[in-house]
Amino acid sequence: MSHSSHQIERNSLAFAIEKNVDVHTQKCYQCGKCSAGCPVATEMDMPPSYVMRLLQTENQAHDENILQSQSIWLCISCEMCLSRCPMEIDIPSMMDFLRQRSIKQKMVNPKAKNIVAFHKSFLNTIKYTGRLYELGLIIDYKRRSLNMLQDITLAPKMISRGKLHFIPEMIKGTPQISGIFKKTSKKEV
Amino acid sequence: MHNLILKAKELLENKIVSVIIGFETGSSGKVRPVFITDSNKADSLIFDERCIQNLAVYLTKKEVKQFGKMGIVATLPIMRSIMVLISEQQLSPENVVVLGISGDGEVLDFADITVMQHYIEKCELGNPAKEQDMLATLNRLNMQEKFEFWQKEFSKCIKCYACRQSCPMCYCTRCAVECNQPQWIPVQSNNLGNMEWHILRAMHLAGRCISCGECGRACPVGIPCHLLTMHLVDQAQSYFGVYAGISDKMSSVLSTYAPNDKESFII
Amino acid sequence: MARIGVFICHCGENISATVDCGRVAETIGKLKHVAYSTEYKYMCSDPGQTLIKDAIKEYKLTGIVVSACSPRMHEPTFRKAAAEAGLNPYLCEMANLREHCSWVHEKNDMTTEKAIDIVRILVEKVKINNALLPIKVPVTKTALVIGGGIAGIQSALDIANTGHKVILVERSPSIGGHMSQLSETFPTLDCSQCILTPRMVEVAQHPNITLYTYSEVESLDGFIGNFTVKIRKKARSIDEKDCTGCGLCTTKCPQKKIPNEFEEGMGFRPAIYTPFPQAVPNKPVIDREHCTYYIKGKCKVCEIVCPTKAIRFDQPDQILEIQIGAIVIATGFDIKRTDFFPEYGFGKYKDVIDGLQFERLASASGPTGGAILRPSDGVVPKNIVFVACAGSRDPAKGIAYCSKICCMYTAKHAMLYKHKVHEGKAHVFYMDIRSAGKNYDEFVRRAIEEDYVNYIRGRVSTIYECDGKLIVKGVDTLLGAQPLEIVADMVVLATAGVANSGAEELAQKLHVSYDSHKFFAEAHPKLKPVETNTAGIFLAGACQNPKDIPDSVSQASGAAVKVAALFSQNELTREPLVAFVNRCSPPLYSTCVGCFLCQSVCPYQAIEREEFKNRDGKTIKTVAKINEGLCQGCGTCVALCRSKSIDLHGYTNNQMYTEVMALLNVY
Amino acid sequence: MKIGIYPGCSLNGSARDYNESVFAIAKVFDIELVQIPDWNCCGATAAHNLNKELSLALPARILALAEQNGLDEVLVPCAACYSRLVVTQHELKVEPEIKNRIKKVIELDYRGTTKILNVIEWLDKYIIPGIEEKLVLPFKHKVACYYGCLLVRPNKVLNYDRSEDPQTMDEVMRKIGADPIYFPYKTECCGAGFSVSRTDIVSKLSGKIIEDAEHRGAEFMIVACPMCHSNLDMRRPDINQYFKTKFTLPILFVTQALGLAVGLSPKEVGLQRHFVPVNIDS
Amino acid sequence: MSEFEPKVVAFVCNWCTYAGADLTGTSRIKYASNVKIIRFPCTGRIDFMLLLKSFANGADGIIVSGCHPNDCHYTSGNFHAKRRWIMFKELMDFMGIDMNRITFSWVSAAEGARWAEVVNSTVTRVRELGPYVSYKQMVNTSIEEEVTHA
Repeated sequence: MSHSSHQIERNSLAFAIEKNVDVHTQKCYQCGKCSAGCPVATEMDMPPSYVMRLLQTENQAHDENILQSQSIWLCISCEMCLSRCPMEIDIPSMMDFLRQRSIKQKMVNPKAKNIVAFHKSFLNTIKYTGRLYELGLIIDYKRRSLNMLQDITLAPKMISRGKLHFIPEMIKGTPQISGIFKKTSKKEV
Repeated sequence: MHNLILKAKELLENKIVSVIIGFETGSSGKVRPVFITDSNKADSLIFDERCIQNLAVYLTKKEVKQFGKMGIVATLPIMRSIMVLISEQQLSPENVVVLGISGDGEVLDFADITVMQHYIEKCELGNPAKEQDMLATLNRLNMQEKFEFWQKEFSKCIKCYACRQSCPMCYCTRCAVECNQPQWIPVQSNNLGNMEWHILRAMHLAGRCISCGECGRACPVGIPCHLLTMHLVDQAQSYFGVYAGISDKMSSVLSTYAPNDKESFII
Repeated sequence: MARIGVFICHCGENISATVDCGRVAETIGKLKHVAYSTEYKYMCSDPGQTLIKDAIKEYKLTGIVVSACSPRMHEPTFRKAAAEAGLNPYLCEMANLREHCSWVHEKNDMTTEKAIDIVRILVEKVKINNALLPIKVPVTKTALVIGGGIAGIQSALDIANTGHKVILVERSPSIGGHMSQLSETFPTLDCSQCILTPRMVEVAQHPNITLYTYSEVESLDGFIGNFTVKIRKKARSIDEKDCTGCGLCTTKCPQKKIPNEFEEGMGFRPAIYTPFPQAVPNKPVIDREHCTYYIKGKCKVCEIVCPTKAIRFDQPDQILEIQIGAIVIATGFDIKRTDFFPEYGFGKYKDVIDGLQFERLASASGPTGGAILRPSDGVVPKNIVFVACAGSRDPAKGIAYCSKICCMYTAKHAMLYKHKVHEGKAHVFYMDIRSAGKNYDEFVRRAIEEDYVNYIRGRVSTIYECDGKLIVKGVDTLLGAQPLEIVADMVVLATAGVANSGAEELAQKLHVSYDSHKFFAEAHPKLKPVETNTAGIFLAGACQNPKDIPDSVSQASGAAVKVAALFSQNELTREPLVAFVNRCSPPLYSTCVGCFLCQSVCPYQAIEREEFKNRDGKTIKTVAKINEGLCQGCGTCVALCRSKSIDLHGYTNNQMYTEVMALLNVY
Repeated sequence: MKIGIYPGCSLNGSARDYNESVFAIAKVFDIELVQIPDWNCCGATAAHNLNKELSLALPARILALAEQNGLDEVLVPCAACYSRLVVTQHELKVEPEIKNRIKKVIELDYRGTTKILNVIEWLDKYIIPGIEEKLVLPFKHKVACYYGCLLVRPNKVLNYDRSEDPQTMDEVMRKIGADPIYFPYKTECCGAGFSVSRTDIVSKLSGKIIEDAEHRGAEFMIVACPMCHSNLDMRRPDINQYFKTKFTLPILFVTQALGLAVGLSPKEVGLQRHFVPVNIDS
Repeated sequence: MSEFEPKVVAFVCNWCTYAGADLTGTSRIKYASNVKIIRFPCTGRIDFMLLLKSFANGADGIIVSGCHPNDCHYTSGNFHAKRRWIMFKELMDFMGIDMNRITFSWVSAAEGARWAEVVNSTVTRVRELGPYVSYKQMVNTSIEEEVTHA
């Protein structure tokens, strides 16, 4: 807690992160341990500690760069960064927030569209059946991502091993699930 | 309300507490505090928007403590009072079970004080809206007008000390007004002494008041004395960034300091 | 009935030039209870003091006000005079007519009026003053130094050289501390043992120093000048008088596989041992935990081979009780060991070592004779990684603070490595290089510029083993935070410097405050860095926070001077102007309600809890109580106390109230 | 003995083998596993990536149903579901207000009293104590125990094993006669939910894990998470293609290895459903 | 002497401001004689009630002064005092009590000249403000009430 009366007005992404998920980016002193241990850091256009540094500048151009980055979508929520961060900065929660904000502000990086498409397809199948319907997921995902040929050989092998259902399992509480989706949808950041 | 009664019964039946401090409807239809020791009588417990008294005042009373472990129906101000009482060693956390009531009247399950603390931290801790407006109005007056306002109010004071009796934080065995060497506050009621009493009271609650407003409600002649302590609640927040009663370990504003405390009037 | 005497001093003309002293004396003389009022040219002169003394006796005065200069100047003088005349010194007050009146105002009526007011204020005050007895404290001129590292050694020698007795207590079998383990020291790279061992010998031979090694402080009672310490002298299992330190027993002991503490576990020692060849005293000790005789009941090889029959298997621990007057705490620090670091392998990789282990490797007296060989297979590492800030600045798992010494010793380690393994490659992962100190940054620059040590700014996420190599996964934050991997032969962690184990327990025994990291707390961060808040107890070295050798030695000498200053007097007089919490009869006991908010405002931990119990032994009330030995009389608790249950001798609520009233002519 | 089970979507579909082995073991040890009636998906990574409140509501419904049906203890074999359920339980415990809000969203009472067990905890508590007398075919193989992310992180919330170099699975494997190797990739990420959307990343990360285990002489890799299993097993062709090699290391669920050790047939534990052939000869 | 001469009470700590005022004297710097000093061990000891009692008994102005932050002889007494004064001042302002009549200051043992300035500026200011009429009226009516009650 700080002296509210002595604080300058802040309008940055870092401030939004502080307010919404209680992650304080100013705590970071750039040791880089998160980037050192991140399994996807080499794939990222900006490794996690670099994202932290950009946030610390509270500069609008930097904020936009972050929301348009691939990095926020490449984060796989493995939590390695958090478990090793000396300052216990909850980067995974922050990444969740950045993704939600990026969608809201329509700034999703074009290269990340597959990932967003997959998440949306995933939730979509749950919304209508209550459980994951893998075939439905794949069809919905292909429709969204337009990757028609991907994994075309995998499905038959899965079917032969009894790992893919043809008919979705509908749970009795499906209306309840739809209700949950509806009630939580307006809560998106 | 149903949940509240169930929870109270559960606590009494399992002998987790010996008494539940809560609210019931009195014979005149008015809400009044009730001390339930028998689970069969728990059905009389109520909770609605009329239940605003700060029951924490009873937690330090010998007559209530003698029952043993106490359960208390607690709205946010009561929870915060409990925090202050624990941090000032007037109440042991082992000796109290809190039946929390959320802002929208639901029963909150607190596994322990830490969870309650977590809940309190998330709540809006400032003064109630109505008082905020009154404070703003008063703050707009000039010095002379303020002085006259309070002079008029204090002229009503009959030194009954209801403000003191109703406040959970006024638990001293001997109040400073009862001190006669020197006699800080004159015994009889007069404008000067009344004002000195209210300043003394407000200063003693500085950084300890949790904005329940009980003192103002208790005053039989309607002096808005709660505005004095609530004004200091605002000040403690703006200068030191703290509210009272948000942790069982905190020290009050006036018993701690930060080397970088800011002010602008000391030359 | 009060009988007050007032003595107006002219101070030559210093006062009388502007203040009409005669009028003051006359006006004051008419006040109620003023039995005698007079003026004189120089009250502080011998005749002036005699005048006061005579008046006290003649008029049977119950209080006096000497109206002269500032009490900060002559209060002790006049209180002493009063005492000599049989009046309690605390019944003497001074009115400051010179600095606060005659010197700062023009000569006129108002100035004289003011002088009258000033005197009257003090007259009213002194009427209600209480006779107080000064707290007289004799000084036992023996110092206790706890800890025999470089700080303790320096303090002990400095105190002893002023001619006072010193008891030096060391927990381990030899003095020397961590410094004796070091190879070379920064920034000069001179050999640590070469500069330390002469000091150790000096301690052993100094006539004023009594050395108790293998001993610990058991308890401490008393206060400044008058402590009683109990020291547990653990059984060494040999007779130190008979033992010549020939070392035959240590070579013949059949139990040889005990990890050697001095070598940081990188070598072995027998069950009867001296920690290292230059140990002081050079007398062995039997480690009863590992000795075959104590475990199985037979062996006694040492007893058989000892030429002087000095072995004593049944020797008990001894408790010594010693009177001392001052204490220097010099218990030093410790470091986190490699097993503290989960991501660096929980200490299971033999070739991941800590800084002290590297010191032993680099030391000519160490297990490898000074060759840098990796512990797992004795091969010279060709690629070595140093990890700075291992556990430091890591509130999550380690410690929040900077350990201060690691930047420098890591640079030294990298340098020593490069000096010994010319073809080797040394990498240092660092956060910030903190090298403030004389010739320190130059030293670090030398490592980088002349020895080509590769400094990488970033932290290491994890270390793991693969094919006998260590894979170090780090990052270069100066290259856009790109991860990088180094395949190393050996890794040295510059682990966090932490408080010594047992520091907290010792602090509690000594009633000294300590911080959240269990380091001992100084009385003032700037102006009293050597004192603790407990009078008579001082700090030296890294027990306060991690420090390098020059800092430790400077502070040790500082602490020694503090002790010497204390010992320069035979008796300490402590002013009785301390706080007190009121007491009354049961069942109230005190008006204090025990909120203990006063505890947090007291800078001296002088507020204690007193419990009142009923017949069954059940606590019925807990109230505050002032420890007079610790209270310094600031009175912050008094003004804070809501129920006015605390008061301050000499500045009571009643006295201060009275002064205000007198000032405003109410009385 | 009756214990609740939350299979989650994977065990119901792509990880049927895991499901079969869990139930088969339970049968051997006379434990009745009762499915939480009408359970729904926990929301997985997708939910918390896109909508926090949803990511709490979906698991809360599952736990509420468990309470409603008197299931005090619930086994959650899928590490990902386990993580979501435990995190939700924790969040709702420390945030009574969110708890009340979520209760309204799911329209069910929720108290948060359910004890959630991951598969290792379940084995430790109910299977390992009686393993000695049932052990017929000690699993005498060098194994690499792979924990993945979600069983050990975030450690402060899960409060299970240690986050670096965990040991609980290694201990279970030792109890059935196996020899767990030193395996630094134990808790490195396999690529998780990117299986479909970024197969290249999964191939790279999973490939490294398999490479290290093979290099250290592991005969089997043991896992406790269907997502890890599908990345390491089902995605093997992609991995091999990415690494231009042919990794043959079979991936077993911990329950499959244990099932074999107590004498169940390969088919009973679902080995025929694997993509990478499993040969249990020696 | 028709001009109003205010009565000013100074509450000072022994170690800094009292010593500073001694230095003013040693330096022979002149200041208004309206002020009279009461010595406390530390600003931490100063009870806010004493300030009220000063006004109630006829003071027109008050000076409260001690060691600068970080210079407290007792380490932290002035820090505690500072917090107390912040609260006290805000309360007084809120109640319409004239805080222009109270000077809070830090004056060190080396600031002899500064002490004279603090005193002079306070006396000048209070002199301009005139007697504290409204407060004195309140006191007077209170005394009258007492008399009538008696």
